[in-house]
Order: sequence, then structure tokens, then C-alpha cells
Amino acid sequence: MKHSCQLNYKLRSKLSKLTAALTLAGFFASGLRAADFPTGQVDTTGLAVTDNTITVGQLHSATGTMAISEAGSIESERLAIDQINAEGGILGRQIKVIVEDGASDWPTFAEKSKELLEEDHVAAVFGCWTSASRKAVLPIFERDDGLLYYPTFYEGLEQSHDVFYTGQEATQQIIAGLKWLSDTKHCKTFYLIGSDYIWPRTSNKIARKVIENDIHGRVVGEEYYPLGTTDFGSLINKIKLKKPDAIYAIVVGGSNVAFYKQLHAAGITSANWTLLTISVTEDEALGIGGENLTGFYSAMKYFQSLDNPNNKAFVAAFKQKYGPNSVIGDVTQAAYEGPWLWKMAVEKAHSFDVDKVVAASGGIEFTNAPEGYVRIHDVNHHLWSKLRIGEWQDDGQVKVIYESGLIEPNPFPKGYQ
Amino acid sequence: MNILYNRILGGKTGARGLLVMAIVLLIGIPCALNPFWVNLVGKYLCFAFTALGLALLWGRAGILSLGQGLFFGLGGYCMAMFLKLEASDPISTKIQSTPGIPDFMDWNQLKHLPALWVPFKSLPFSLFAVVALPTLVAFIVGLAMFKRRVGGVYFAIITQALALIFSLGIDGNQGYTGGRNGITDLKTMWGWDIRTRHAQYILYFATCLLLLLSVALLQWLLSGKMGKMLSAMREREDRLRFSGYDVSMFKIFVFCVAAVLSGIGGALFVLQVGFIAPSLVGIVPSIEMVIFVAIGGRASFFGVIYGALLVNAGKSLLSDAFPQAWLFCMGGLFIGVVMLFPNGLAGGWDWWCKKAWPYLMPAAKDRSVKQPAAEFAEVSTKGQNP
Amino acid sequence: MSSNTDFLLSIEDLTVSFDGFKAVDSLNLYVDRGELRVIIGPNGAGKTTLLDMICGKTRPTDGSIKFRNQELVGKTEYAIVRAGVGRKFQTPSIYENLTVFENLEISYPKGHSVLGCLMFRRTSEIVERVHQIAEEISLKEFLDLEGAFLSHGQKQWLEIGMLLMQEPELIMLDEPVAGMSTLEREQTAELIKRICKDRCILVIEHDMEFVSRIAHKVTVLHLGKLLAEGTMEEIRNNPKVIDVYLGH
Amino acid sequence: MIFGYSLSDLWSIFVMQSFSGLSLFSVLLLMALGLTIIFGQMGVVNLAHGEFMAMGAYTVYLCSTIVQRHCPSLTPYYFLVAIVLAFCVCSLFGLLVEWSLIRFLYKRPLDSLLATWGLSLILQQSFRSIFGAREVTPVLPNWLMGAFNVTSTIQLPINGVFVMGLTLVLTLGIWFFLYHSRIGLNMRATVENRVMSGAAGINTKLVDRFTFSLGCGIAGVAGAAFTTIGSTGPDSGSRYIVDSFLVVVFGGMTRLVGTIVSAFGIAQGQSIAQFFMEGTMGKVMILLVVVVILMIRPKGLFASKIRS
Repeated sequence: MKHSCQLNYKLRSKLSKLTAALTLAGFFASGLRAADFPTGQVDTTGLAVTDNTITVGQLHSATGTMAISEAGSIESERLAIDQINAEGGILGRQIKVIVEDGASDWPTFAEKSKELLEEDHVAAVFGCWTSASRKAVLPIFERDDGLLYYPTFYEGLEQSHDVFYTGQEATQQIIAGLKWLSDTKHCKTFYLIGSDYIWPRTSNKIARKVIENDIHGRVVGEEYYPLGTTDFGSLINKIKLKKPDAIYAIVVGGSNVAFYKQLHAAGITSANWTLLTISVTEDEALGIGGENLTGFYSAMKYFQSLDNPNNKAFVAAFKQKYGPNSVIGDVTQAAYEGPWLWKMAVEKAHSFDVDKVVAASGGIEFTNAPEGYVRIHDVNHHLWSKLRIGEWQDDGQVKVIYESGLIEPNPFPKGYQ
Repeated sequence: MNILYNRILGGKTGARGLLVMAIVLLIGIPCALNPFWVNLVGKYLCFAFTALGLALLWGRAGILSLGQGLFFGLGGYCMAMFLKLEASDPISTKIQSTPGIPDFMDWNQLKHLPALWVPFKSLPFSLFAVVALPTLVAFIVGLAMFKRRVGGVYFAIITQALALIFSLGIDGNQGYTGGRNGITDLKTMWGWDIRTRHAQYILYFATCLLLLLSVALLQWLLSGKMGKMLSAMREREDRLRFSGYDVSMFKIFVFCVAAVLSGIGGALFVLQVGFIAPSLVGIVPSIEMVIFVAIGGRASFFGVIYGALLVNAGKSLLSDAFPQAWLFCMGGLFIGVVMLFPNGLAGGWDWWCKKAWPYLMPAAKDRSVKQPAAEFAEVSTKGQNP
Repeated sequence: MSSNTDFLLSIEDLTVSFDGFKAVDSLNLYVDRGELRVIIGPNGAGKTTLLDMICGKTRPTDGSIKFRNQELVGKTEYAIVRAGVGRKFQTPSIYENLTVFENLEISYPKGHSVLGCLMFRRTSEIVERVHQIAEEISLKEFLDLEGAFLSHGQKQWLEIGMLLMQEPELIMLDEPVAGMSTLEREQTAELIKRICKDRCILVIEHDMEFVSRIAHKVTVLHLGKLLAEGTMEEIRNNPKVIDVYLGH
Repeated sequence: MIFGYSLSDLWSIFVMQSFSGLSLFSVLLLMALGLTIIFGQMGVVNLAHGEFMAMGAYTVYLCSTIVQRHCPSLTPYYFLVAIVLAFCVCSLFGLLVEWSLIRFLYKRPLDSLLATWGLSLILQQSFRSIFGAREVTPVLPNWLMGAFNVTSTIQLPINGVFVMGLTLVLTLGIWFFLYHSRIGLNMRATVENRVMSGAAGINTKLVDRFTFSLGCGIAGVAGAAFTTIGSTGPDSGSRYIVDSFLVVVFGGMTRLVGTIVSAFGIAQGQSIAQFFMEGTMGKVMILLVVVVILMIRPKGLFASKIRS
């Protein structure tokens, strides 16, 4: 069935080549009608495109341990897609979504991504959250020439023809934050703590270089705990013994709550300690409880409390769709950007073909982003974005107290590896 | 010839089972399903190797191991290390600060290939290790446990702890093992691209053939005295000991065979799926492997293979349609099979052949009395009780 | 520790304690070749524990057990069996899923290692021996029957037959006639007398009538200690024994 | 001055480190208590033990939510009631599970292990469907927060002290119950000799049911207590289970004192290892040591020698 469709597309493609070439040039990025973009022309690689619809995939964990973290991304991607559809879709086509569940299990992610690309021929996939799941699907996207929009801030050290990274890579999130600590809080000694997997480890490695080479400070301890650890007694004692100027924490998942609760109980509070984390968003704060975080700092590109019109509209739309109590964290916002960035690239390329979309993506600007303004890097598929430091309040929201300029993404930082 | 027929093919019923399975796997599935699903079935069949080992270990010898993921992982990692080294040639890794070593080592600031990895540059060594390493580990563990008569629940829990230690150990040494992400992005084996559709078909058929071969091998193992030995061991271990048998050596042997099968399954998994990660070797996958066996019928070699296929296919299909329902379904299956159908699918088939079919079709009675699925009937679970 | 003797089995100073409780207390016992010795005693006298120690199931706290002047203490069960000691358990312990033939075959002292087991072939020699033993234990007609379908008495015989397959020099029988009918008891007594010819047999039994029928010599245990030893007649008249058995 | 630290610094670290060891000890013991009772008394391996703990924790969360919504003034007091409630809920559910599932599997310990694993999957998914995938924390009374400032440098977290106290009370209670009460006597008699106890007029089925539900109830209390330390998610249970089992197996499975000693050993070992090493490797080390010891002494530290 699919094969015959493909032939049909090709035939039509030839017939309409001339007229299309003449009419395409004058179009703007809105109010596009499907009839002006014959299916055979916008899709030459057998994607699931019809005259009225375009199918994309969404691949997150709806079940399992990661479901808690990925729920926000699922919601915001849906929101973006619904908004795009309400505006008339992409190239006059409504977006249809095939939702797959990765079930927090990397092999399942691989299996489902294969299904999306080889069975469903989706034009783009919005999904993955953990590095491990991205690593598991990456070879499949590269082999089948799929297109993935990945929302999470992550360790960097990756750049693929088939992936766009809408979250920050490590240097964007780390360097400015540490410099801020050194400049305004005068911190010179640091204690680095992480959950034991690649993102915290790589991030801490970059942090160590920044601390030692750029701000001429000292790392007095570096520790990793298995994911899911709930006992941090020994660690807290070591911190008290070493008395660092700042604690730099990249603890994730279920450990997070235990970690901050125990810090609080052991008397490590913002009254006499400085703590900066790059792993606590508003989502996590909900579980940890504002009182355990008060006065600590998070370094992110986005906070729900950002004060700009784009964000106000976004937060309002999100709450309208998912209830007034829902919170929005950094990754949720980054996931929201995925479908929009894809839409802009497709409309620039006048095609859904992955190679053409990728080629058109470099330099695309998203001025309506909730975080303000982002631009896709000309080469490396990451986003130019700002870094903000937020101070946690009792209610689980932050007060933004620092904002950097636009930072160039640099997934393979020289001198920081 | 007769010996071949009776001992390797397992007599009439065994031969028939093998034939049916061969037709289903080698002809039925590749013809009926599209390449995507054939590849998926290939993946399921890798778990069937572990299930086969468990059928021997648990079904036939009465030893339940909740840590078979450990051996699956050992085999898988041996294979993956070779493939990763081949994928990390200096040209394709020139972007790294140390080209020529696997990417995750570079991220972890390793400057040289660790000594542990060096032998895995050789394919023959890696293939040898796929078999030898699980055997060695199973032998050591078995020696320590069975010689001291650790069994039953203790053995189950200690093997579970071993699987946990193994997956934690991999997690904690990511410079050497790839950590939580596992070893990914595997491309070629001796220059042969394992990712092409063509290669996946070849791997699928290789997996099927190896699996059928393993079944035949197990049938040969159990056709002679060994089969009676294991049945006797499950029932009256003490008696056997006082008949002059060193029972622990038999347990170690069976444990090693199960480990090797798991290891082979792991290696084939890596070839077909293209990566391995600690999440495939920990507690949860290990216990999932037990459910394949419980559902298939713990003592039946054919049953457990069908069990592995069905449960995995069910998981793939159900988790698409109702992501929330899968865990309910899995839990229900566990309880239902254990409580109501301790002999699983194979038990049901046996019941059908022995009772239902002759009852419904009196005319067929004469034939069916002679040919009940003896490989299912041979072992009942009543001997499981200590 | 102890000197070599002419006895087939010599037990000296044997003691075992469980958390301070001495189940067997410095026991000395000597058994000759060709002898049929019966051990009696009230419940808890340590009879079964004694057998457990001889066959290696329980490790003694102290003392020595010599079989053909070979120390058995510290050896594993299978090594003791291979040295020539066979044991029947209190409750019949046969492989119910296997046929009588297979039950006997598996007890044949060949193919006991993993490799041997895989290479094992059913030779005519083995078949002949199985038939001969089956004859002996009157189960010849039942060779193809699964163990589970045998009567209680037949199971007991089968287990004795399994011991005989091993050709042990010392056979230990724990209550061989428990639960048997009178007729079966008589048959069992004959069987035991027959097989006693070229080996030595230790029997634990409560049934005095049966004991007097088979015993060459009787040993009485009480609270883990040796109370008396002698012929059935001597034991019957021993005041200490009468006291123990009737005194309560 | 040693390594640049003053003696008083080192002293306070020593005190706090001992405290965190003790606090981990009480956590492990609390996890293992219910399991020991069920395993030691009945020989049933309850792999859903962790989920019973989660159930206790969710009970507290539910209480907290209700109190917050309807009468926030009760916040300081509700927690104690919630613990009792957690015990009741879990033991009732345990009763149900025993009646519908476990009692058929007493003679098949490996099968009961699998069935309870199945149960744990179902419970996990139920938690997820009812409470959502997000981890939750109840609003705790203020008196549970913060720390005792013993000296200016030594701070002992109140929640740790609370868990310790609860563990002590519970352990003493169980000990008293098992060794100085009529039901406890019946329970022990049933373990020793089921047939004899039955003959002596003990309703062994009832004893089993009671034992199982008691064990589950204790798991519920443990779960409730852990809400003061960490958060509760649908899969919290699976995080606890391996630790609990190692403690129980290491302790020899059947005796209370064995479980206590083994919890103490593992807790101190882990806490010291994690002080001197990195967290992950400390954990792996202690697991390895436990498994190696188990291979040398497979029946655990405190297996009683019995006449077979």
C-alpha cells in the first residue's frame, strides 16, 4: 500500500514541477494552502504525507520510572502541535501524531523509534528525555534518516545530522553559572555532587575545568551516587568537613527529594551555604517541596516565572489545557519549541524531506519562544540561548536574579574535555 | 541413524516439535511479517535462548535463578566490545581528543584503550569469550553456592543480587563500560554492515538456526541418563547423594549450560539490536525472563520459546495500544500462571492432546494416545516441591 | 586418634551436639563383617542421628568413624557412598517419576560424574544386574511401572534394591518395616537375612518381634549413650533396658 | 590539627557519621522487619514487600492531603494517626492477599516468590494510575523538620531521630510480641512443627494469615516513616526490596536478632564505605562483601543449627 502511494507521489511530482516552481517563491510563512504544495513535491522520500495531513511521532516514556519527568514534555509538545494545527497546520496540512511509549526502557525506545520510522514513516519525531534513550535511538535515526527533536539539557559531545537539540548542552548551562557564582558570591571552593551517569559526570568534568582554569578556584570533592539512592548521610558529613564555598549539585530522579530533605534536616540551608544546581526545575521542585529549596540557586535557560509576553501566553495556554496547578520546567519549554522549529524549517524548505528540512534549519530564529528568543546554530543543530539563575522561593517557583547574553552552543568544547 | 533420531531429535514428538518450530521460524514468520517485525521476532528469539536455559535450570533441575540477565549481559557485552572497537577506528573518531578509542572513553578522559578491552579487538577471541565468560562466572558462582548446598529461595535471591551488582558495576564504571547509556552505535562486524535489512535477515536466520540447534543439543543432553538424573535430583536430591552422586557438580553443569545459552542470546541480541545497556541485565529483565518460561511451561523447551515469543509480542502490541495496561497484564499473567497453570502453555497443549482432543474426537483417540506431547508430559511440576 | 581394628565399622568416642544438646554422647560401637546389628532405643535416643553421622549427613562434633580402617568423618556423602556405605531412609525415598528399572539403573555405580553421565550407555551387564536385583526384591514384574504406583512396602523394597545395586559393604536401614503388613514384614526379614550374607547390616527398628527375627546382636541406645549390647536374649533380660523401656 | 582539620571538627564529624550510620541502620531494620517475620515464620518470600511500604507511604500522603484540605490546624498531629492508619491499611490488604493468593502457595516457595512479584507489578501500576507518576511528599508537621543542635557543629536531624525511635519501639514491640505473648508462642510453635502445632489445637492457618498481615502492617509503618526521609513514587517499592532482602538473607532469615545484627553491619559498612569512597563504589563494595560472605556462609550469619 505504502509503496504504491510512493509511486503515485513521484508521478505527480513530475507533472506539477513546473507550476510549483513558479508559484512557490512568493509565499510567506503563514496562510499556506495545501493545494499550493502538491504532496509529490513536499515529500520525495516516502514519508507519511497526504494532501491534508502530515504525520509525526512522539516518543516519550508514559510509563516506568521516567514517566514523571517526561510527562511535561509530552504535554507541551502536544500543546505546540495543537496550536500549529489551529493556525492552519504546516504547508496547509494538519499534523497527526502517533504516540509511542518508550516505557523508560532503552531497548523499547529503540524498538519504537524503528517502528515510527520504518512502519509509520513519520516526518519527524519529538521525543526522548534521558541521554541513554537518545543514544539508543540515534543509530536508528541515522540509518533510516529520521528527524528527532530532543528537548533535554544534556552533556553535549554529540552532533548528528538527524537530531536537533532544543535544550542546552553542558557548556551553555555550566560556564556562565559558575562564573556568576565566582563573580557575585565570591565562591572559590566547590563540592561537586552527581547521580551516577553520563550527564552529571560529563557536566562535572566541564565544571571542574571551569573552576580550575577560568575562575581559579578549587574542587574539594566530587561524588556520584547510584540513581535512586535515598541515603546521603555520609555525603552530608563530608560536605560539612570540607566546608566548600559552594555546593554544585546534579542529583536527579527520586534521589533528588531525599537529597534536599536531608540537606535541610542536617542544617545545610541557604542561611549559611550556597548551592547551585543544574538539575532542579519547577517539575522537581514540586516533589522536593519549596521549603527544602528556599534560597538555593538553579541555572537553566527557562523558568516558569520569566517575565515576558511570550511566556505569559505560553503559561496561560498550558494551564488552560492542563489545569491551573500544572508547572512548567525548563525541559517542558524546550520540548514546546521542537514542533515550532520544525514547522519553520519545513516552511523555509517547502518540503518535509528530512535532508531539506535539516539544510533549511540553520539560522532559523524563533522570536516567539517562551524563553524569549532562540536561534538554531548554523552548523551544530543546537540553539543559541541565554542562561538564567533563579533563586528558589517557598512556593516552588524561582525569582530570576541573573540573565546572561545569548550563548553559542558548543557541544565539543575545546579545553573543557 | 536411530540414535540420531531418538536422542538428538527427541524421538517422534521431539522431531515433530522441531519441525513445526523450524517451519514457523524459518518460513512462516519471514513470509508473513514485514522486515520490521521479523527483526523484532529476531530480538525476541534472543531472549528465547535465556528462556531455554531457564527451562533446563528451573524446569528440569528445579533451580530458579533470578539473575540470568547477568549472563545475557556478559555475552552481550563481549560481543558489543568487539563491535564497538571496530566501529571506533581512528578515521570515524577523528573528532575525539583521542581518536581510535570508543567515544564514551574519550568523554571520560581515557587516553588509552584499557587492557581489559585489548583482547576484544579479535573476533575469534570475542566469540570465545561470549561462551567462556558466562561459563566461568557460572562455574565460580555455582561452585560457591551448590557445594554449600545453597538452593531454593536463597539461590534465587543471591543470583538476583549478583545481577544487581553487575548492573551497578557497569553503571559505576562508565569510562570502561559506557555506563548507563550502554555501548551504542555498533556498525560492522569484520567489515560487514550489520544494520542493513539484508544483514538483519541473515542474522535472523542465524539466530533461528542456532536456537533450533540448541534445542536439539538440550534434547540430546537429556535423552540419556542425564534427563533421569535431573528428574531424580529435583525429586529426591538426598537419595541421589546417598547413591554416590556428587549432586552439586550436576547443578553446576546445568547452571553453566543455562549461562552459556544466555550468553549466546545476549551476543545475538547485540548483533540484531545494535546496542547493550545495563538496563538489559539488571533485576527486572532477569525476572521478566522467568515469566517467559513460566508462561511457556517451565519444563518444555518448545513451550518456553513460544512463551518468549508470545509475551514479547504481547508487550510490543499491548504497550502500543494501552501503555498503562501492560504492567497490569504482566502482573496478572505472573499470578495467573503460577496459581492456575503451573505448566503454562505446554501444560495446556498437553491437556488438549491427552484429554480434550480424544474426548471431542473419539475417532482420533487411538492415534492420539500413542502420540501425546511426551516432552511436555514427561515432567510435571509436582516434583518442584521441596 | 584411634587405632586400626579388624572390625568393618568401628565408631569411637562419637559425639555430636546441637546448640549444647548432646544427641549422641561419646559412643563406641564396633560391627563385624557379615554381622546384622540392630540398634534399638526409645525416641530421641540418637539412633537416626548416628546413621546420619556415619553416612556424612551430619558432621560429628568429636570422635571417629572408621570403615575398613578408613576415616569417614569429614568426607562428603557421595565419597562415603563410594567407599561402600549404603543407607535407606526412614520414609521410603525413591524417585517416583522414574520407573522401577530406572530407579535401579540410576543407583548403579557407574556414570556418576557429569561426563560419565553424558557418556552413559545401558549395557547388557547393567540390564542383567537390574533384573537380578529386581528378582531379589520381588519387583520383577513391575520393572516398567513408575515408582509412584508402588505400594508402601514395595517402595521400601525398591529402596533396599537401590542400595544393593551399589554393592555396598555396609548397609544401614532406618526402620525398614514401618507401615508394612505382617506378610510383608516376613518377606522383608527374609530379604534382609539373604542380603546379609556377604556384607554387614545396621538396622534401626522398633518392632521387637521383627528385631528378634533378624538380629545377630542388638545395641540399645538411650539419651545418646550406649545402654547395653548383646544378643536379643541378653537384652530382653537386661534390667537397665527394661527400666528404660517400661519405666515410664 | 590533623590533615588541616581541628580535633573538634573531626569529633563532630565522627559523631554525625556514627549518627548517619545508626540512622541508616534503623532504616534498613525497619525495611527488613516485616520481611523477616513473613519469611522467618512462614518461609514465604514476599517480593511485593516494597510495594506494601509504598502503600503505607501513600496512606500518609493521602492523610496529609485530606488534612491540608479540610482542617490544616491538625497538621502537627495527623502524622501519628497516619502511621497507625498505614499499619491498618497494609495489614488489611495483607490479609486479603494471604487469603486470595499466598495460602495456595505455601508448599511452593519459588512460586510464591513469582506470584508476589506479579502482585508488585500490579500494585506499582495501580499507584501510578491512582496517584500519578510523579513522586509525592506529604506535608510534614513542623516538629519533624530541622535538627537538634547538640553543639554548634553537631547537628542531628530530627527525622533521623524519629525514625530511630520508631524502629526501637517497633523492634521491642515485635520482640515482646513474639517471645512473651500467647499468639507469639503459637507463631513460633507453628514454625517449629506445623503438624504438631495443628495437633496441639493451634489453628495454623489462622496463625499464617495473622503472621502475613502483621508483616505487611509493619512494612506499612516502615513506608510511613520513610516519608520523613524521602519521597514516594510508584516505583519506590522496587528501590527498597533488594536492600531489605539482603539484610534478611544476610541475617540468616529466621531470627530477629540475626536481622538486627545484619542490618547494623550492612548500615555501618555502607556508611563508612561511602564516607571514604565515592557513593556508587561504596554501594557496590558493600554488596560484594555481603554476597561473598553469603557464599562462605550461605545460611547467613545467624542460622541456627538444627537437627535435621
